[in-house]
Amino acid sequence: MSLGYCRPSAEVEVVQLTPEKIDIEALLQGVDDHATGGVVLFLGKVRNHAGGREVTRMDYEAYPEMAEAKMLEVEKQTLGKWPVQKIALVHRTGKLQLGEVSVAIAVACAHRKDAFEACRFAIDTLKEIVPVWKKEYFADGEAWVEGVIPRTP
Amino acid sequence: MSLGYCRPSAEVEVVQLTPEKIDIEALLQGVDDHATGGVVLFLGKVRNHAGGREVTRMDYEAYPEMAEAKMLEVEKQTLGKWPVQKIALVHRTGKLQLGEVSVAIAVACAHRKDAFEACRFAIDTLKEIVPVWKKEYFADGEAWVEGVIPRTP
Amino acid sequence: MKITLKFFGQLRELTKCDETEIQVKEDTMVEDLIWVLGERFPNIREHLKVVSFSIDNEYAGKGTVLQDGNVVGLLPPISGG
Amino acid sequence: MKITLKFFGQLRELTKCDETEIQVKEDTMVEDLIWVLGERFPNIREHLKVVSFSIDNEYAGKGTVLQDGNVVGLLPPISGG
Repeated sequence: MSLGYCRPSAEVEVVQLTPEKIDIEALLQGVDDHATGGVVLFLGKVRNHAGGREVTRMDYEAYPEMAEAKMLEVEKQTLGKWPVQKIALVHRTGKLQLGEVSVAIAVACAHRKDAFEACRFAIDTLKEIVPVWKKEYFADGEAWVEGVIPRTP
Repeated sequence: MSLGYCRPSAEVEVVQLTPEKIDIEALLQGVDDHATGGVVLFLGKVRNHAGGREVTRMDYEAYPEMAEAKMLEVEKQTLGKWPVQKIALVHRTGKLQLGEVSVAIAVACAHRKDAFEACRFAIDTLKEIVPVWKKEYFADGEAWVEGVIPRTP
Repeated sequence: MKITLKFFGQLRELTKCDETEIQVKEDTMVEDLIWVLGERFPNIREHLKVVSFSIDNEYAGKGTVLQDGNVVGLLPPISGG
Repeated sequence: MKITLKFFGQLRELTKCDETEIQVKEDTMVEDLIWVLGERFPNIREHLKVVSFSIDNEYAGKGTVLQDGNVVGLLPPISGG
């Protein structure tokens, strides 16, 4: 019997920091794999409210070289904890309008349970270690979002 | 201050049983909402292995009227447990090739934790109550997938 | 009275029947169908042990009393998703 | 010796500075920068209490000794995603 569908190890596929609109179709193509039974995609979007105030738009700023290195680390940590077939992670920068996607993470696994857990771990970890900052704009002002002190090794 | 972004209640948006390729882009458009901070999309895909055997394709059969009614119930149960802004659920029927999407569930919430939990609940519940059956094709034969006795009220 | 039976998945395949109408007596319960069906389709007797039933697109307990015109689904263990 | 400082987010805005080079003595530790920076940019003193540091794109503990040519990032609490 052919065991050609077995993969020796997961692959780090995509890490990207981009000022362009995130191409979800391409991201999902990037994690396409015939050994996959479940794909979980997370999209972070610019929401029209925060802390009870109406938000009108959002700016994202990154420390680019370090952010990409830390995004890779997010993938590696995720691959170390779950049997992931493919993973892709894209974070956007610049001025975003309401409803636009700021971050997208796609995780493909043989089983859905792993895909859900791995994807959630990836976004949680991204928020803990990737150096990105966002500023909210309100009808009557603007403010840097209160962040978290990064988790360091 | 405008509270125009508050929604009185979640909406059941999309339930579809279809023999056509599932349009992910349209599904994500269907849950677009400016009050959303996080979208979780689950895709079930035809996998090339099951129980140690190589799978070559899969057929999906549904009890159409009842399946759509139960898919609606999946959404309603989900909306009853999490603060969901929008939810969309599509299940495919017919002959599917490896890598094709058999089921897609998109859940949009203000917060990502809710979106992850609600989406996972929705696919778990779908598998417990929606009358769909699948048959696996191997290089050397075929077999109906061993299912679960549906959870009934 | 008359009811419609609908077969799905493996049961449809084994009975070579998508749908059929049968006559049943008043006060027939869902669980009585197991015996009726086992007589008519001996090759699904084993499967009837784990079959679930629907009446008019809703799951029905085995003690439910059938009504004239009911559409009864014979549902093998499900495997969607 | 010379190091490069990079400012981000609110710190970049408050200092009106993206990047600058400064001279530091041998054996300067990351935590010593807090004092140096507080002198040069009094309006970020409060923020320096919660700042994290990177050296050459990796988080650095406050006790790390700086080397000539290091690129040091001043990172306010992060808020990506």
